Amino acid sequence: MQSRFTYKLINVLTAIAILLLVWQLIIWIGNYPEALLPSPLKVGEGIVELVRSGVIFEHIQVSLFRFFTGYLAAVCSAVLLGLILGRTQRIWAITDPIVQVLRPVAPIAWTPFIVLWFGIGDMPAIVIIFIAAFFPVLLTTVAAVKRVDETYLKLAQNLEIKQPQLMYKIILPAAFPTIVNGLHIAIGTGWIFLVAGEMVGAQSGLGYLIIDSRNALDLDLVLAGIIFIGVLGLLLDKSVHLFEAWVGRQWS
Amino acid sequence: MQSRFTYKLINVLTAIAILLLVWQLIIWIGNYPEALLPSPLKVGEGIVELVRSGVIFEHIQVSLFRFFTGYLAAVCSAVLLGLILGRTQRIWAITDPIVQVLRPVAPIAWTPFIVLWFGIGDMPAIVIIFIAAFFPVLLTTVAAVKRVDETYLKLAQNLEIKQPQLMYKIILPAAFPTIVNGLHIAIGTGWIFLVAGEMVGAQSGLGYLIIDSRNALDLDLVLAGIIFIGVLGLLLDKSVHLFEAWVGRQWS
Amino acid sequence: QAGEKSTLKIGYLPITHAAPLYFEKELNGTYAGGAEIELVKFGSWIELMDALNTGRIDGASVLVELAMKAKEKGIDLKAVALGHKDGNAAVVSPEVDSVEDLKGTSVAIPHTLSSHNILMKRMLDKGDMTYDDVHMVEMPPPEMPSALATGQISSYIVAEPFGALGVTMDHGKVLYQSEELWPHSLCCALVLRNDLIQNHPDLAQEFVTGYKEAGEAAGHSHEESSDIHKKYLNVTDEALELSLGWISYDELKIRKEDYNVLTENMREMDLTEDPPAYEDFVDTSLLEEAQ
Amino acid sequence: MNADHTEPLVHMDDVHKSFHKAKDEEVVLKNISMDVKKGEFISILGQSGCGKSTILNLIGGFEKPSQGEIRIHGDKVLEPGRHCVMLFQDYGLLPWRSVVRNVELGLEPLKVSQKERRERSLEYLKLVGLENSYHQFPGELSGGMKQRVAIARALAMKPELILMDEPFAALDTFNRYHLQNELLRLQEKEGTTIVLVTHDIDEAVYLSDRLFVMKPSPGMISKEIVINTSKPRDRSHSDFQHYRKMIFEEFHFNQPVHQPEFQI
Amino acid sequence: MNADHTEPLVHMDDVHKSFHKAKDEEVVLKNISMDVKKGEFISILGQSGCGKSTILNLIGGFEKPSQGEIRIHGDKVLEPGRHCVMLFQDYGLLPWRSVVRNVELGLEPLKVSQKERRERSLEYLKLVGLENSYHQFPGELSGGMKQRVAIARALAMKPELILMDEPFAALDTFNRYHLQNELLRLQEKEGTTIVLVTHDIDEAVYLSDRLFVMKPSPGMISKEIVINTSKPRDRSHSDFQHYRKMIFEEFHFNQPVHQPEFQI
Ligand SMILES: Nc1ncnc2c1ncn2[C@@H]1O[C@H](COP(=O)(O)OP(=O)(O)OP(=O)(O)O)[C@@H](O)[C@H]1O
Ligand SMILES: Nc1ncnc2c1ncn2[C@@H]1O[C@H](COP(=O)(O)OP(=O)(O)OP(=O)(O)O)[C@@H](O)[C@H]1O
Ligand SMILES: [Mg+2]
Ligand SMILES: [Mg+2]
Repeated sequence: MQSRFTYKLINVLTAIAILLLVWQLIIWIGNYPEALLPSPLKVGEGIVELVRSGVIFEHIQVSLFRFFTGYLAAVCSAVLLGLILGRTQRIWAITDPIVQVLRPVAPIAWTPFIVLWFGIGDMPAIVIIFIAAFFPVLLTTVAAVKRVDETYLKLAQNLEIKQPQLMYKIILPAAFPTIVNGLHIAIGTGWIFLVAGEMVGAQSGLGYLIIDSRNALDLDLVLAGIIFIGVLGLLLDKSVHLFEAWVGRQWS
Repeated sequence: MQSRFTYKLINVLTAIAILLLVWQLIIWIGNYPEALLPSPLKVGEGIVELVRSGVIFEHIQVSLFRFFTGYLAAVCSAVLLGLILGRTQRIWAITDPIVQVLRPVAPIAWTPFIVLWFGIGDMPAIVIIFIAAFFPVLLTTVAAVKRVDETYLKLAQNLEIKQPQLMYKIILPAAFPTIVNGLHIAIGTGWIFLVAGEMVGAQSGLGYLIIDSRNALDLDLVLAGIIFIGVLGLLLDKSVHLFEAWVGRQWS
Repeated sequence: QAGEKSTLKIGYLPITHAAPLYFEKELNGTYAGGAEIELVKFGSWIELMDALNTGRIDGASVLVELAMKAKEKGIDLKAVALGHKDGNAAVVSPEVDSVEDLKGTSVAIPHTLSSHNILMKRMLDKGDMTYDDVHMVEMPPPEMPSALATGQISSYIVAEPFGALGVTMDHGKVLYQSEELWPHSLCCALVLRNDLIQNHPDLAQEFVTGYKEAGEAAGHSHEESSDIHKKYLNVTDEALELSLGWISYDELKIRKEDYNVLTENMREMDLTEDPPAYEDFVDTSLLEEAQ
Repeated sequence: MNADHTEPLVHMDDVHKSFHKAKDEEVVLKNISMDVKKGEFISILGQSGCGKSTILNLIGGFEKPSQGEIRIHGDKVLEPGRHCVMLFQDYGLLPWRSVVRNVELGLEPLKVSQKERRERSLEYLKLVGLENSYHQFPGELSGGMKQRVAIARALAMKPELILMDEPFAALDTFNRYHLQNELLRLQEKEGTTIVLVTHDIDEAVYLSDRLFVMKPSPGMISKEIVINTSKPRDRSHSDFQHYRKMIFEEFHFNQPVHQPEFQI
Repeated sequence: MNADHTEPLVHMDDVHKSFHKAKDEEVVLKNISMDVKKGEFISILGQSGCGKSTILNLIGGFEKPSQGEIRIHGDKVLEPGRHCVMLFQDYGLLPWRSVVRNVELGLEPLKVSQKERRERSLEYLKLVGLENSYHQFPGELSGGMKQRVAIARALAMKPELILMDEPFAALDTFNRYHLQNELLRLQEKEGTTIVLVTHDIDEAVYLSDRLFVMKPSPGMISKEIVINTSKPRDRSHSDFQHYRKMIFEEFHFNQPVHQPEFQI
């Protein structure tokens, strides 16, 4: 255990070292002005300043709040809808084309309408994250429900397990590992759209930090924001991953 | 065959009808002014006009060109890199943290640097689509290579099949179905970022159409653009799906 | 002296404030050595500035504050002329009758680094309020009319034609014109990269000369000019007319006293720490040469 | 056939079954008639694809016959029900429920208290020798243990009939022998009627009171063999060999075949 | 043991094998010694988990012994090679290659022309009775046919030794009997040495010249049985029964067990 952790730590440190080196090399070779491509040192200073002043924690807090609100709303509604649609052949056959056409549309294309219906501030970010997370969860849930092992359904018939027991005793748990997989995908896509979501009328959050710093040509803060988004995204991903592994172990 | 097609057609038509009805109902109930939420009729006129004048075909052509350039570049590099990284434990252990931190960062957060290195016009769109498509393909390829059935590797050892044959006779084909799955995911994520990619100095394309119409408050054209993006996204998805099914059948 | 230049890439946003640019393109698009103006349309200021800062375009019609910020950060830009004079209306929802009515509501500007921010602050001053009394949001200009219409904001100040659009859509009215809040305000400016001015002085001169003439043409409202406007902006005649009534393109020189008021305001509002001096940033010589 | 006067529990009368495949109808079962008496252990023996599972699905009510009818206790079989429990080849255990909760699943539709359910489940787990593993999850069990849980669940429901689809096919010979012995012991104790499908000749001979040999395309019953030897049987006894030989002959297995007679 | 003077093809000398598990070393094989002579058919019989596959992996060079050594033709086994082909339980066919291209795979590392490769592959496909399916893909074949392709591929490589890991476990009894007969015919024809791992007592008795019975935890050879009956054998002949009985006794299977003696 100890040694696996050390091994990982060494890898991560090597990764960081390589990244910093490449970055600095690009600056030296390309001879880019500091204003257009800040050096690692400058970005480091930026990060320290953000942390020291505590500003970053506010941004992170707001972003996480928006993210989880949108994400959880998406997960709940998509799973619920998916369970129903996965079991009703005909309705899904009609819903499917709608979903398929709406899915490839970037959430940012919807902003005029999001502002119209949901206003400004927290809501556009939440709605955009919702949209981004909704479709992967819906589609995996429907697929999971459709793919529930025939044996379980036959078993339920045989034991005369009827709805609603059938749903929560058999179908939901049987589909759950696949659904969790969908949750995993959704956390990634949702987080990616955080920046886009916080472009519309937000006055705080990591996405706002990036946009605002970009306007002020503080590219060091842009990169600092990117780093925070990356690391937080990684942590979110890892936690779902642990959850997924745990579910996998439970279901074996 | 005939009847399955009719069945599908009926479903799609029902889907469209429901969508239009809901849309029109929202307008009636919400009493939104035409300028803020155009009616289906208005959008229909917009679509007809776009098609009649032929403008839309130019936009589609440009967008598809950008999309495929970015997508194919991403696929080629990610598959190649993935095959190598999937087989080299140590290097992947170091690359993995880098990839994991870069992945959750929205491609649009990178725009200042994309403009710095790649300029404006076609390139930002291509690069953003590249970034969006690169990571899913890379990660699935690495996972696919790592998960290649032990039996195939033992077989290769047994028959004394060495590199590079091992790679193209055994590992690539064995990993291929999973890789195709990654290609499928990537086509979705890549297409979603088309709009974002065409915000940076592009003078044509579907994303440009949406942004420009939005700036001109032509929300009917925004919706028309959304419809075109959705339908094309659906078609792209379906073609990869067919390809995937074909691969699945070949490998059975 | 660098080699010949075949295209002059100038960035803009489709707003009335950029009118002299597209009039110039329409009236006289080619200059010395066959250099052609290529107008590059952007979706938002942020992408336009990225392109300008990295030298992907040679110049742009841009919010002067953004260009100042870039200059402050070491990008060698020169503001050579204004985009327009006046023409930023403070639009409020119909039920707002005085500045005091804005208390506790949301007000929108496109950007902190914009004249609209300063105008908004000055408007609040008129009602003895500060930004603490309202909820200030930055939002993309095209979203503002609908946000006003649905009551999410009660006022906005932004580049034209979005103000006029808000008014003509019957969801807003004008509370103040910019000259009532800030006489001789500076807003959008024609900014060129200094390397263009240094390496292609003749081209730059011809371009600015054409720009000045185009400005004069843009101001005259007759059918031909309205056609040009409508080629670049998608607005109704009504909104265009209203918009052009508020704006003028005659006197495009950036005057030192106006610039100093701007820097003073920006400093006061903490928008900048070390604004570029007039002499470093503004280059009126090209415009004067055109006289 | 020493209980001819009792009414049969299962009665299949000239049952046909065909499936739609592409555009054709594929006849899978033809002229299947059989009676199963209460308390009997019946085996159906045949090679892969000859329609064995389909017969079980028909008796269990999971499929409807294309022609003919199936009656249990004189009532026409219309849908699956608790009176007739199917044991699936992959055991049909829910991996997210512990062993005892899997057994309880069969009792949950009944109106009994949580406590009684638990007691009855533990009782049947004890019967199959798994009283100490009740809190484990199916994923932690070997194949043999999983099959025991499935058997316990079926028995706890006290069905009139248990249908088994190649229940021991995935086990190794050693585990299989043990479970076959267990099954016989349990059947004797509970008096359940069992219809078992298998392709293992020894298994069929070892377990059944009566066995039906099937031949494929379309699936038909080619021979019915009544096994009169008393149970438990000795696998190496000459009586046992007699029945094995009889079935081998039915399948022409006695002379080693040097050229394949048919494409496998 | 009628050829004691010849040098053994495979020589395992007091081999131990242990695996790291969590923090412990788990001893999987202990004191394994065996010789295999050229042309012999050897079976290793034992229950699941007793280390049968591990023995094959050691002989094939896929694993290294923790102690002791294995020699083939007197050379220490260091890595897998073409002289000794393993037949995997899931057949090890590449699903993206047609049948004939799968067989060719074994010949590709050789310096022979494309044409010769194809000819030799077809020849061996004919030998296993699949000459008409050469263009099909593994996914279109039944389990028995897949196993034949794997056998054809192995034979086409003309190895000195073929290792088979429960090759027929996934087939139904009827297919299994046919393939067992085929395998005997082919072995006789090609004179290949075969080491086969199985948990099926009948299979071991039917096929082998000599068989090793293993017992588990840790895996050890508990008995070596030489089968002298001439091949082909009659499964219902008394000689056959004699060996079956002998093995049953080794495993205490003769008296039906009424209480499980050990937890499965
Ligand atoms: N639901 C179905 N739809 C179409 N064909 C079916 C269906 N179920 C079974 N069949 C076909 O019926 C035939 C008999 O199938 P069945 O599963 O009953 O055989 P089996 O004897 O149980 O074989 P095995 O030993 O492999 O389980 C097969 O050819 C199969 O393809
Ligand atoms: N690579 C490995 N790492 C750790 N343990 C292993 C490994 N390979 C086998 N084992 C362990 O060694 C023991 C014997 O395994 P092996 O596969 O040889 O048994 P087997 O007799 O072939 O069983 P089966 O009949 O189920 O195939 C098992 O307990 C298994 O868990
Ligand atoms: Mg079956
Ligand atoms: Mg094994």
